[in-house]
Amino acid sequence: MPDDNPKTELLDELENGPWPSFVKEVKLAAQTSASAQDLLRQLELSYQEKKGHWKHGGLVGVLGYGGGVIGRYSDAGEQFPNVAHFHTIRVNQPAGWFYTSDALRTICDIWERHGSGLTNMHGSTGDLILLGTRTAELEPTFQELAQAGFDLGGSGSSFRTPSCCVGMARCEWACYDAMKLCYDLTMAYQDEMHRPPFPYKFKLKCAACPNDCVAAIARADLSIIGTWKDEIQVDESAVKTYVSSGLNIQKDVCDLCPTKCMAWDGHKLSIENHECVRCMHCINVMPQALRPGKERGAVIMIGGKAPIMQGALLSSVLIPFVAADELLDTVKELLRRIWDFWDEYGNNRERIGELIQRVGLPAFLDGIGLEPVPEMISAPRDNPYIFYQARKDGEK
Amino acid sequence: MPDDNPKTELLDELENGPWPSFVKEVKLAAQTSASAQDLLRQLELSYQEKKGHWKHGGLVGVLGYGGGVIGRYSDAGEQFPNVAHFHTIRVNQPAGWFYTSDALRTICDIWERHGSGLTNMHGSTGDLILLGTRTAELEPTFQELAQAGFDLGGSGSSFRTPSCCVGMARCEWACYDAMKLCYDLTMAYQDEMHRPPFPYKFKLKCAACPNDCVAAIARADLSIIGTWKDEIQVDESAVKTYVSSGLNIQKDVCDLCPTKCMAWDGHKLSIENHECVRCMHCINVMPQALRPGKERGAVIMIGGKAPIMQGALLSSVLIPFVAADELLDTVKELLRRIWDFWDEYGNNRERIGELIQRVGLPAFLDGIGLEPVPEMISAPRDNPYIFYQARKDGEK
Amino acid sequence: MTASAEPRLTDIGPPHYEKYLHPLIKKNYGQWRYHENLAPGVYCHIAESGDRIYTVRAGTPRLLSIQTLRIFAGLADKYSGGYLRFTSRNNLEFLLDDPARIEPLKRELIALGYPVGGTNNAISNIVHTQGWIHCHSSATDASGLVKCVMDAVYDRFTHEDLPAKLRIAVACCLNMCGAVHCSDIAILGVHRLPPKIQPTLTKVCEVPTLIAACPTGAIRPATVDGKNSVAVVEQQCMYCGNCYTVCSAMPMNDADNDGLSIWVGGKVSNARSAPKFSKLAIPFLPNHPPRWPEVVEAVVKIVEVYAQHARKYERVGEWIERIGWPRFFQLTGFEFTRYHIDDFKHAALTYARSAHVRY
Amino acid sequence: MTASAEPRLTDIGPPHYEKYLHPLIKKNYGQWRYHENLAPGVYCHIAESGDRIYTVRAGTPRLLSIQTLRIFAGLADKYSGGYLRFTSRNNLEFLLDDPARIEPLKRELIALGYPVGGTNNAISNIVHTQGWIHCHSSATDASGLVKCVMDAVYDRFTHEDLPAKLRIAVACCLNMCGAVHCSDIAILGVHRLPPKIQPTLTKVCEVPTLIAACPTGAIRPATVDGKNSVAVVEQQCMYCGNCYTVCSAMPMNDADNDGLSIWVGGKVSNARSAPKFSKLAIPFLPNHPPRWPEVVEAVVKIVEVYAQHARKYERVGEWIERIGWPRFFQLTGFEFTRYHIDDFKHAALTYARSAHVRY
Amino acid sequence: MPVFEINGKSYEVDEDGFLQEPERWNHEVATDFAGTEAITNLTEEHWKVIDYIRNYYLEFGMAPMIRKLCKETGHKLSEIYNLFPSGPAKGACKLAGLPKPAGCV
Amino acid sequence: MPVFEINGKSYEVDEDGFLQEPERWNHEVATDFAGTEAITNLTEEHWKVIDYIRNYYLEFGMAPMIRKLCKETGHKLSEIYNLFPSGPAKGACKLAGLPKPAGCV
Ligand code: SRM
Ligand code: SRM
Ligand code: SRM
Ligand code: SRM
Ligand code: SF4
Ligand code: SF4
Ligand code: SF4
Ligand code: SF4
Ligand code: SF4
Ligand code: SF4
Ligand code: SF4
Ligand code: SF4
Repeated sequence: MPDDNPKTELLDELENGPWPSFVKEVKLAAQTSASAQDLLRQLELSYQEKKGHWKHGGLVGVLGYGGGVIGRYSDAGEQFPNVAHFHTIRVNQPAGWFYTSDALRTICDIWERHGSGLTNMHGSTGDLILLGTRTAELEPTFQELAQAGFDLGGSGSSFRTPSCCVGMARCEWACYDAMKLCYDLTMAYQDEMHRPPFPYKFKLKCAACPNDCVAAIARADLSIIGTWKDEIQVDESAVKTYVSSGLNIQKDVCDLCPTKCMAWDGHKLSIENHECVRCMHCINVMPQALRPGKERGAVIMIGGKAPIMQGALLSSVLIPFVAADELLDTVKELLRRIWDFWDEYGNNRERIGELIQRVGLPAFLDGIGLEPVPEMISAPRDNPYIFYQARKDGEK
Repeated sequence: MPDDNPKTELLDELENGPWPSFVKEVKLAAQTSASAQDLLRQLELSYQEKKGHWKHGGLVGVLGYGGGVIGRYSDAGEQFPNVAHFHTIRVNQPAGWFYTSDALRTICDIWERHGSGLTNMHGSTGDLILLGTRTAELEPTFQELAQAGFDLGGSGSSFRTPSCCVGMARCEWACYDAMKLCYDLTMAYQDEMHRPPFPYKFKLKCAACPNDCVAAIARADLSIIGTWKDEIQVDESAVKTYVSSGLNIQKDVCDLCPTKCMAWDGHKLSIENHECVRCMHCINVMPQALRPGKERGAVIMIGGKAPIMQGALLSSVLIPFVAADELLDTVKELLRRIWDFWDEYGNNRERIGELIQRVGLPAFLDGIGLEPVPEMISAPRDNPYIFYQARKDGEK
Repeated sequence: MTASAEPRLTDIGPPHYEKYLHPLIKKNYGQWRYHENLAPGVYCHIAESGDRIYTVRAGTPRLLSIQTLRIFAGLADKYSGGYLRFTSRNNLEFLLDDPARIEPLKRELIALGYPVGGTNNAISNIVHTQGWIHCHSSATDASGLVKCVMDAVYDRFTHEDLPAKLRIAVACCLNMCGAVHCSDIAILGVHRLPPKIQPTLTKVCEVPTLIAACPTGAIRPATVDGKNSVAVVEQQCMYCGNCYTVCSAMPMNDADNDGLSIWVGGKVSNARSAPKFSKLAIPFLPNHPPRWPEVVEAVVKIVEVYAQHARKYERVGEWIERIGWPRFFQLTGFEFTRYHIDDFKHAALTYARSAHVRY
Repeated sequence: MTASAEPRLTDIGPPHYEKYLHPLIKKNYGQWRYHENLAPGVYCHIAESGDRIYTVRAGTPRLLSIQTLRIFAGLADKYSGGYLRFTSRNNLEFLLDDPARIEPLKRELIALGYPVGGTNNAISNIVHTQGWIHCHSSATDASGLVKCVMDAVYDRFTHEDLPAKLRIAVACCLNMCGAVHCSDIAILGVHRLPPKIQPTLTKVCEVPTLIAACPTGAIRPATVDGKNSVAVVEQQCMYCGNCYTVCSAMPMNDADNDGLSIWVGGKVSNARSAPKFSKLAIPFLPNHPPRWPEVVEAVVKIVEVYAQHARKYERVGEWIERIGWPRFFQLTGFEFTRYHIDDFKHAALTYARSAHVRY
Repeated sequence: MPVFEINGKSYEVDEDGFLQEPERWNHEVATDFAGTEAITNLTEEHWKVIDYIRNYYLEFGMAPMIRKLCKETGHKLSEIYNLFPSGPAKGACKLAGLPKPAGCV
Repeated sequence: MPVFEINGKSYEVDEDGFLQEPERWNHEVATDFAGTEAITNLTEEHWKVIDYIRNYYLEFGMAPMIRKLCKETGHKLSEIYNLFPSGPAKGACKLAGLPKPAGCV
């Protein structure tokens, strides 16, 4: 181990203050890792110069896989030879980010042998990220991980590592088993995850209720958002308990219901369930009194993404309701059709949401064989530019 | 007068039913007008064939004017020689569409001498429309109208005939004198109205309060919508009278206030005026109790139009408030700048609203020398594609 | 014909409105205090001075003969001191200072066939356009449709029993002369075939203008007989007719394929909610003159469902936003089709971008 | 290093989550009845069976060394039977069956420097990205910004006294890895100069891909030394960096011109209102490591104004929609500039299209 | 198709009197049409406008926009109306032998 | 710039070993690079893929999209990974002498 301690005046400042410090973490790693030391040094330089020092992404990986590793080289490799290569390995996290202490230690041990000793718990997509190693270490790291039961996640134009909320494991509102669905889909598409087959990345996230604790709607090409079809389950006496312990049910619940479909007459809460849009607010406020209905499943939404390149998209409704026990089959069939269409018509680096924008939702629905339903839209078109389908002359 | 009565089996059906019949009107005119007779015949043919019989618009007019007449020829001129030419004359209506019986009769007499005897009271833009005459009659009709104090309205790429709501003439909510402003602007831009100088049409409408009884927001390139800046005037006792005569003030007023800035405690109506968006609803419901404030003027909005060609536009806020007595000058100065910009940058057949869309509102504001204010937008941008203005290297 | 004897007059502008104002209006101009709705079609404005002006409103077909205008003039002389006006929706208004004349005027109007009403929460007159009466672009006849629809909703004009104002408009082509795009209910004439390019094109049209006129870029330059002409990529054409507007050699009219679409939920007032565009309710109904039964039935259906389900003060669009579009289609029984889903420029913003779903 | 001795394994997927579930969770899986918030960072889920699982949540910097991970593992062994998890916002959660262990665990976490909190109406951990730690595109450092901002709003993590949840995100470039575009407050690294085309371009880049990558069409084909290359129309460039993503010869980083923008009012939950995008609050603040005082000040300002003015349950975006954007700018004192007005594709839909104005 | 006859010549025109045989145009044709647009005598100023429009049309296939016409000929719009009482579109373009312009001039 | 040396020849490459001298490429170069991508022997099947990619690149200036590659060479994606263990982008494109592809194959 090199023993000259990096000089990091600017970074040292970030060890002050109450929030846990990432600088402290890098320094900890630097006790046993030369690359963590050089990382500190290079980062200090970036702080001085207000400029990053990484070169444009590399293309490295493990045999038989087309993704799972983000190649990275320093543009100051001579100055900081231990981060001249500093590739990141994306490890597919266990669904719900549950671990045992042993599992964590196993990962630590492998990473101590092969990399910088730094991790992200977790990456924004959901992967467990092993931050920084050399090309030669990739294959050994990968195989040791595999022996320990871990595999790589996605990168590039692949099916990206799906993620899910904690769902049934520890949440009373889960309308379907998000962790199981996430796991099953991950297993079903190992090939698509590891050998990028698509025009661009494809992300999938499972949130077991409309609170969407995994931000699926904003970030996933396919979002599976739990919901229910029947009536909110009400425990009258618990409602009264909330009220008597100070909840202003009119103001804090009824008035904030987006469709105003709840009424409180001072004694009884009534809900016009067919007006309820399943927003969760009332349930969130009174978890002990209200619960999602019993006929549970999910709404399937499509097309969420960040701004590049035609602007960010929020996901939009594709199937308004799929019963919980039909989710796996339905999603698989749906993915097959969506990917076929995308494969056929998608441009290079065009996310599915952008493709739908480009060809129009009606054409996309035709392509994947879904009937249009009004739940897919917030309102019908307001422009009269209708592509009436071709009629032959004389025909009606 | 030709005396063979047109056979109009299909049209005759439209003399039945309680609503006043336009067919009856054409038949009335046909009593004295050969062209009205042929119009009936041609229209009957259209009803049989489900197809119009007018040729693509003509280019006819009166000397010294580039607009005010819509040229029209029949494609069945041999069959219906009296509508072979059937041009329409747009006569600039008096502001607010007020007439005396004499004025109406004067028009009728002129039109009896020179045209079909048919009119539209009024066209959608607001003109008094004289429906159908021959090219040779245009100039004499025009001059007789002029002698009677009437002039032509706009057509083509001109300043179109402005129109306004009844405003101060008969409405308690008028926040500025819409009829006067409409008249003054009409007089100020006679040249722009009669000699098309623009890339495309430019419409202006004056509504003296946000009820917008002249649909300005949807149809005018420049809309002047009356509003007030200070507090709604409240007559407490009148409020109580409404309530005691059965108005459910909570449900019908407070709950429908878009910003919920009104509260009724059973005795007193309180308004958080700085939250009020001047929607008019509460005032509409209780005209005897509530009135617009005393500091009156208008919000100036820009860009409304029908769908051709980039889709319909609703007008958007350009100046959030102009005091009533500054309106004429402000609008004139504004029009000068807007038209200069449009002249410089507008494409052929590009409405001002579409130009703003194309170059972006910030560039347009720069061009006309207005500062951006947040009232112009419903929300700031959500995409990060910001055209930061040019900085030289090194500069901050 | 004497006009030519006089010196030629131009740019004199419209007559000054003051000349046409009832003396009571001139006196109380800008000094009105409030108004009362006395009966359908009749209202009274009370001035700060205590003066009262009474308005009687009657429906007209807008297309009026000079014969009828003279009758109106006569009525004005008889009842309102010769003062009358038209409204922004082509209704006729008599301005009376004597309330005793209201009933006689009403009776005479009704006897002449001009219904009194259209005020307050009524269906007012239909804003409309030229149609086969005068326009080259029209896919239908506007006046005829108006007559048929108003016959069917006549009682809604003479009564004020709707939840709120309901404004109908008709336009005979996508140019939408009028305010079809912001109406509670709109009837819009549509073409459904691409333009049929005529051989005269090279003589009568400006090719670059024509190409620029197509919103979807369906018109491409082409050479015909060695001359600059155009071709239409038919799949890209959505039949807007803008090419025809700029070039007579691109006619669109087609008896079998022209027809009507129905739109709902627009408004222009700022009352309560912001102004809204009308949204597609029915993509296509056939042109069936003289009575257009399918169109009339559809409009009546919307009006009745709205009257039954909307809350007080709720305009059509506000009502639908509250209950949601799926319910609108359920209640009316209208079919939801691919055409309802926007696929023009801002389409993606009309997709349902939340998990808010009603079941 | 023994891995190579074993047969090569591929496509085994992640470990099955069941292996890592606390026995009480396995037993009550899908059978939770409700939850209670016991204290900031501590909650309890009660199962139909009556079983209770206690969660203690602690903040982490996300970037964790194996040294620290081993400490966490040790804590789990000591307090929670070895079971722990991470949240979707990079917090750490220990799962306890014995409420008596909550306080000792909290104490030990706090002593180690890991604050307990982030639940309920708190500011939770900041979702963020790589920054200068690992990414080539970054206009700033993500981890550093997070540290500075969390130091400043620390009490808002350990207390739950905001009107509603407040979610902050940082992304170091316009790719927005994370959920910056839908956050209550977002800090976004921005470039402000066009890419500087490198001579190596013709060797290292696919020119057609590069041209297609520009959202505004600012990249045009050009011939350089007889080879296919590109030129950038600088007025059309809005510095998104997508060209650099596909072509290393178009670097964007620039010490003087890179910096931060601040966005507000986004959300992803469907609670009450639909999910929303974040909107621009401050177009540019300078990059001032190591403490970014301007950024910290701006975020604190937003948080404090929000805390003071919003109603209970109102997320930042819901609050601003209620009071209107003009008031937001007044209350925060942020300047409203031309940059706030959208001028990208759907810009016109963000204009104020009604006469609804507050004064 | 209507025909416009003058001085023993006849021209194919549309209903509005616009020449339908673009290839036949020359200054003589313009002079023939002048009377239909209330012009008694074509001056140099007229020719400047006519030739500008004609050349623009030959180059771009359309009539120039009004602001361009004014800028390039140095005339104010009112002056153009003085020269061509029926206006630039109906008057000047007709004399320049253009098809009926689509709303530009 | 790094250099890749083999059999006495040396090639300019980037960090990931992609050839930076496009004009030098020929089958021999491909053979030289094969070893770096865990390929011992270039078969006809390999050449089919390499040549297709190379020709596509020469025509369009970019690597083909993966679905096109599979369609045109008749290989399933898994077969391409069998031929080129480091995958179509890193393996096949490198042997075909392309610059590092931008996310397509
Ligand atoms: C590591 C990670 C950020 C982090 O610190 O957590 C990350 C890092 C990068 N992202 Fe990302 N993205 C990461 C999650 C995201 C997310 C969030 C998510 O997946 O939920 C998004 C927004 C959602 C989305 O996909 O739309 C995201 C949107 C992008 C984009 C823009 C995509 C778009 O369509 O707008 C790019 C650009 C691209 O793909 O070329 C990108 C590209 C990149 C690249 C590969 C840089 C590049 O230009 O090629 C970054 C590599 C950084 C490095 O050197 O390590 N990254 N990226 C996240 C992945 C970790 C993981 O696997 O768990
Ligand atoms: C642990 C976690 C799920 C996971 O699988 O990791 C989680 C867990 C819970 N969430 Fe969440 N949410 C979690 C991320 C989210 C996210 C995603 C995000 O922040 O990126 C969201 C969407 C945020 C947004 O809209 O921007 C989210 C929106 C909610 C909401 C809706 C809040 C709202 O009013 O908009 C609730 C309901 C509530 O809090 O009343 C909720 C409620 C809950 C409950 C109470 C559910 C339950 O009954 O167990 C859980 C405890 C929450 C708490 O922190 O008080 N959770 N929750 C995530 C913790 C993140 C963290 O460490 O802070
Ligand atoms: C007569 C009138 C309809 C009516 O029956 O009332 C009318 C009739 C025509 N309009 Fe209009 N428009 C009439 C008011 C409108 C309005 C309403 C308004 O002005 O408030 C609009 C919508 C508002 C707007 O301007 O955006 C309107 C939007 C159009 C358009 C589409 C403009 C656009 O930018 O989308 C065209 C097409 C064009 O300009 O080339 C058009 C074109 C036409 C033409 C000239 C046909 C054409 O293709 O050139 C029509 C002549 C019909 C005829 O033969 O008489 N007309 N037109 C209205 C004028 C009467 C008057 O002067 O009072
Ligand atoms: C006469 C007229 C103005 C004119 O200069 O001609 C007029 C006159 C009045 N309008 Fe209006 N409006 C007139 C067209 C409009 C229009 C324009 C249109 O329909 O094309 C609108 C916008 C309609 C829309 O949003 O689509 C309009 C939206 C209103 C509103 C707002 C209604 C709402 O809740 O959205 C009010 C307030 C109310 O009725 O409570 C109003 C109120 C009034 C009042 C009560 C104002 C007053 O105090 O005098 C007048 C009597 C209205 C009545 O009919 O009961 N007026 N009013 C127009 C009569 C048209 C007709 O014959 O039917
Ligand atoms: S998304 Fe719903 S089910 Fe999942 S953890 Fe959040 S609140 Fe629970
Ligand atoms: S879930 Fe939402 S929409 Fe449904 S009743 Fe509760 S608050 Fe209202
Ligand atoms: S717009 Fe306002 S002021 Fe004008 S008539 Fe209508 S209600 Fe009265
Ligand atoms: S005018 Fe509208 S916004 Fe203002 S208080 Fe009345 S109802 Fe509310
Ligand atoms: S809507 Fe179309 S067809 Fe009807 S008058 Fe206007 S331009 Fe003519
Ligand atoms: S009808 Fe409209 S879409 Fe079709 S070719 Fe003509 S301009 Fe283009
Ligand atoms: S946001 Fe940009 S700079 Fe930051 S990690 Fe993602 S791609 Fe890299
Ligand atoms: S930074 Fe973005 S806008 Fe500028 S040239 Fe590159 S891709 Fe185009």
